[in-house]
Amino acid sequence: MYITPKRGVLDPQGRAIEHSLKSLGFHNVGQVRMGKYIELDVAAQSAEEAAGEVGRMCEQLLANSVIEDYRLEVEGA
Amino acid sequence: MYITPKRGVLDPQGRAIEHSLKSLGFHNVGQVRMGKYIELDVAAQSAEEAAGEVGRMCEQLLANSVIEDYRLEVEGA
Amino acid sequence: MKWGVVTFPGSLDDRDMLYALRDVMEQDAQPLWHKDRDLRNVDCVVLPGGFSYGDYLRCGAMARFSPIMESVVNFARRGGLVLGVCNGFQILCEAHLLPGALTRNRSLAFICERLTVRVENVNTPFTCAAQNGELLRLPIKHGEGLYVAPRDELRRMEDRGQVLVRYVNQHGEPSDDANPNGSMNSIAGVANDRFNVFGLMPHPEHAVEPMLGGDGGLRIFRSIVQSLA
Amino acid sequence: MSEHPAALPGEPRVDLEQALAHGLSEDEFRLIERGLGRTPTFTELGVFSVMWSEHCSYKSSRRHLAMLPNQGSLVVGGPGENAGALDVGDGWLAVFKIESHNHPSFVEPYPGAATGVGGILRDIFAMGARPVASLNSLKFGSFNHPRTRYLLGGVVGGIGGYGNCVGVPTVGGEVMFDDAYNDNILVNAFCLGLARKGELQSARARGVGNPVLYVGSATGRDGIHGASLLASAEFDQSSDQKRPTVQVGDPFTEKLLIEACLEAVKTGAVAALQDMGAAGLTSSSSEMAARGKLGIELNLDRVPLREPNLTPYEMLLSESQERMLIVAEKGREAELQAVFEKWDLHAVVIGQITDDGRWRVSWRGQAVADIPVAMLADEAPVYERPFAPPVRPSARTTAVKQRPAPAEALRRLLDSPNVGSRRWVYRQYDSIVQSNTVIEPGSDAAILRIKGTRRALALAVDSNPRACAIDPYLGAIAVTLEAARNVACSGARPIGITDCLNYGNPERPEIMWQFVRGIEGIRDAAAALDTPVVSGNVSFYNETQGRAIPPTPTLAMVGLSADLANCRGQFFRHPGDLILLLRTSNPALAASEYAAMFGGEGRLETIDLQKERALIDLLVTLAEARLISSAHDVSDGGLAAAMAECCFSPAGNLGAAVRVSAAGLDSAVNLFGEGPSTVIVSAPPEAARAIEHRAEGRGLECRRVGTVLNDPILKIDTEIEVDVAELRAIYEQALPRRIQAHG
Ligand SMILES: Nc1ncnc2c1ncn2[C@@H]1O[C@H](COP(=O)(O)OP(=O)(O)O)[C@@H](O)[C@H]1O
Ligand SMILES: [Mg+2]
Repeated sequence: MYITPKRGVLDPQGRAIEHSLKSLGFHNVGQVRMGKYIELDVAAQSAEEAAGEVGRMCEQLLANSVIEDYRLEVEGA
Repeated sequence: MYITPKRGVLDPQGRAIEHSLKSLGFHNVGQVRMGKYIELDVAAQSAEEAAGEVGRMCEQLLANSVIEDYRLEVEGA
Repeated sequence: MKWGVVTFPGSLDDRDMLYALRDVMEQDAQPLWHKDRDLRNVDCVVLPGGFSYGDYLRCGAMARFSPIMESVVNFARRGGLVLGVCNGFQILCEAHLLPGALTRNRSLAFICERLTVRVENVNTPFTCAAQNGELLRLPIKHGEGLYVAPRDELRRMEDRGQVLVRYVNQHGEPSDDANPNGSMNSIAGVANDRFNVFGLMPHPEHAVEPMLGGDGGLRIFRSIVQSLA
Repeated sequence: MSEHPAALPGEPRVDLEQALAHGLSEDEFRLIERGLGRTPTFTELGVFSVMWSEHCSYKSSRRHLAMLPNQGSLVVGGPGENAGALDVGDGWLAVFKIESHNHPSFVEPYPGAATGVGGILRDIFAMGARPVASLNSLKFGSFNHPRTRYLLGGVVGGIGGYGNCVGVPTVGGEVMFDDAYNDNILVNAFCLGLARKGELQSARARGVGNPVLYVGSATGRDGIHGASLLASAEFDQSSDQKRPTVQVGDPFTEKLLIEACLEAVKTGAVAALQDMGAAGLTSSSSEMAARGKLGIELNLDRVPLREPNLTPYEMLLSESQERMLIVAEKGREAELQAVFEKWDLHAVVIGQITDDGRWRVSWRGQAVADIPVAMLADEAPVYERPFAPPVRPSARTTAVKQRPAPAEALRRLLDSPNVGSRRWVYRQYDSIVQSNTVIEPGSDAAILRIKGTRRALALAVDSNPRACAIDPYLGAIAVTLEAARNVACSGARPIGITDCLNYGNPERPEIMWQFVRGIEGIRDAAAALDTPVVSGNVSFYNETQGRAIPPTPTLAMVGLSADLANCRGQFFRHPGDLILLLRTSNPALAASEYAAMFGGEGRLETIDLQKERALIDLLVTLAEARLISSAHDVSDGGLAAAMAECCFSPAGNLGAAVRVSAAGLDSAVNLFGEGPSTVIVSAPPEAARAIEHRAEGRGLECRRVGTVLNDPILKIDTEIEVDVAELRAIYEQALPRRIQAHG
């Protein structure tokens, strides 16, 4: 699951990384955004069920909707 | 790009999240690992070139190879 | 009146808050434990500073779900006074008792220093003992104190006077230089629209004795006492 | 479990070669075989290799450390326990220690420095003391070196990241930048805790049959002393999985552990408590047993694990953080477990105390180690390493460059990363949590009050590698005196020392000589000041490619004031106050920042210890009599820089007009020279006579040199007249402008 700062919300970490990369000579980088990446195992019958479950986790705990967006990816096991 | 703590390296964040999720009643979560997710635009001729460039950024700045692993994904624009 | 100070795992300034209230203010203050639900009939609940649950996901995100918070939310809905300092402010935002959110300082570094805030609205239980526009010297110590809220929400908050304290320079004016963390509108602390919940990043409990760098924090505690008198 | 431990399936063979690969010498290996009466198993070999390492056994330094004075009327606990303890009155004990985390911080600055802070905290609360203050001493390479910014940012971030999150204020320290540390930075962390008298917790096991509890985080493969093992192909069969990994700190768990351990100690059910530091479970269990002259039995099946399939070898050598070992009073373990459960921490009985003096470990029903406790903890070989002065002394004499005019020299010095403000560093540390910090970072020493009393503690940490490089003996004396002066300037009497001795490879005679001379210096200075050395740490092998760091003994001094109201900062306070200079001897350019920047010659002045002691006494008396407004010790940058610093009051700039020239003393030496001892004092004019009188009585030079001005102008002799605001801007920017220089 990927949690990123909402567009329009200041992302000082992304900006700092962008700056450092440029000063290291990577001139072809454009905007950098930094977020969180959370990997978790869920016991579920189906991918849909897992996604639903994780969606609820995000809403409740993992992401703060005032400042963050999230996106899920499910892999079967 | 995804940066995650190497296997075997303590991941206090992941552990704390796991703990919280369980206490919120999500009993079917297994191990949680927390990492960073960085999104950046690179001007490049091809996906390979972009991947190569970002790989170098990771080695030099973005990831710490002693404690972290990284993985890339390239999307054309 | 009675005060309750909540200890979450990772709370750090809980003992300092109790010290300020009991030893300096000579108030009846007692610790509350995060696993309990009983608020013990206190008149004001204080959520102290620290790194609850290590702040490993987002500041305040996990503390919000502890059993005591359920009671705190109900208490606030009934109009009870709730004060959140630093991590406590973050928890109040996460619990949606206050609008907005607190994110990483724009410098990306933790900052510990004494600075000046201006009291913006004295018609609240948290500021009624202060003068309008009064300047208070208070310390901050945080890594994530940049206050954000959606623009339209922010406008409404400003209109209603929910911004209670703002970072200002030595002339008493907000300025970019005097804004330690990049908060929108130089916001240091906000109240909810019913004015019974107040969160701020500066630490009033660390400004209660002249010997320890000043006593500007007393204004806030005295206001609360006065409002309940 | 009477059978000898046998090799576990798949374990490498143990022979001399394997022992050498573990860093043991042939003699040491034979000693082990003789002591056991058999060849050790692979697990046992690993255990010996860490317990007999320099780090754990102090085999090169032990003899010499015995020279340090460790007795005194205030000493309650000293070397032998986890930290030293002094009686500071009104029923309180101050428990403190300093420790190095140099190498891990160089490899991984953030986690390296963070775990350094975590480790020293555990030493303190293992004694039953609540940690109340941290300090640190940091040495980096020069800003010309490409890694310096990265290391600085990481180390400071790690110290703050850990310290801020556990709620222990970081109240002071020192930072130096010098080429000599380009490839070997130093990170020394100090912590002080307070305990009630009579409630000091011991790490001495007692009570045969008492259960042994493992508390705190689960065990992973962190920091298993791998380098040598990686070379062993057989061991590496399952490759990646077994790679020793860097230790990552978890300050949140540490905070819980602090609260839980202190609460556990209060129950009275804790017979002994010890942190799991280097060599984790092995050293903590064997050392506790050794102190009590008892045996201990551990069952590894019960050890909480973070990942499956750790071998006994790994469990025993893991350096996972945030773990402690407890010997509980028999029958009261459930009481302790309840405390740890309250704080959501593991607390598992993993063994018991025995009477047979053996360290026995079992796993899956099988014995995996059976070793006499004494062999592990006390009988590591002790070496009398040869020492001799280098053939040519290594004094770093630099050619004299073009010397700027005094005002310009002062500006350049204040801009030096070694003189400029450290605010960039300490602003990242929570220095006020716990509500005790009366004097915050930025002055000579930090002052902490002891709540509920009128008492205050003063803390300072100092080192002077440049002086130690010229003369390791005089340099060590200078360091000890400087730390004492910093404390005394703040109005407290120096009462005790903890030291961290950072040196190169002790197998080289000239390094061993530096070390021995350093200890002799500390010994003589500590004796003269009556300040016992109650704890400390030795860090050898600080070298890269045969190039050692300069000898760097780091001293932390603890001072005590009976009345908080007597304490002072270094800043001028009142316009119109007189400025006085107290001096024991003329300064010298040797080892000064001025010489490092503009060249100068390299001999240290000799030091008169009696006079130095008299100066410390004088400073304390002046504070107690409340005769002075401020006192500041002259160090990096010399008298002129110190005078400027006195003007940089947190309440706003003040000025000063002084005449300091002295007959027969070159003006550059006078203004910019360093070395014991010069102190700048400010006092109300009516107190001047009394101050002079007391100085004379002690045979000390005391000169009225000028006055504090309301106008922020600094005038020194006819040579310097500068705007204080300008100087302060330079001083404040010295670090930030360099750190921001390249992103
Ligand atoms: N690493 C550090 N951590 C916290 N405070 C520091 C650190 N380095 C320096 N300081 C603070 O900055 C001030 C100046 O340090 P320094 O120049 O070394 O002092 P002095 O020369 O008087 O011993 C002191 O108050 C010191 O405690
Ligand atoms: Mg000093």
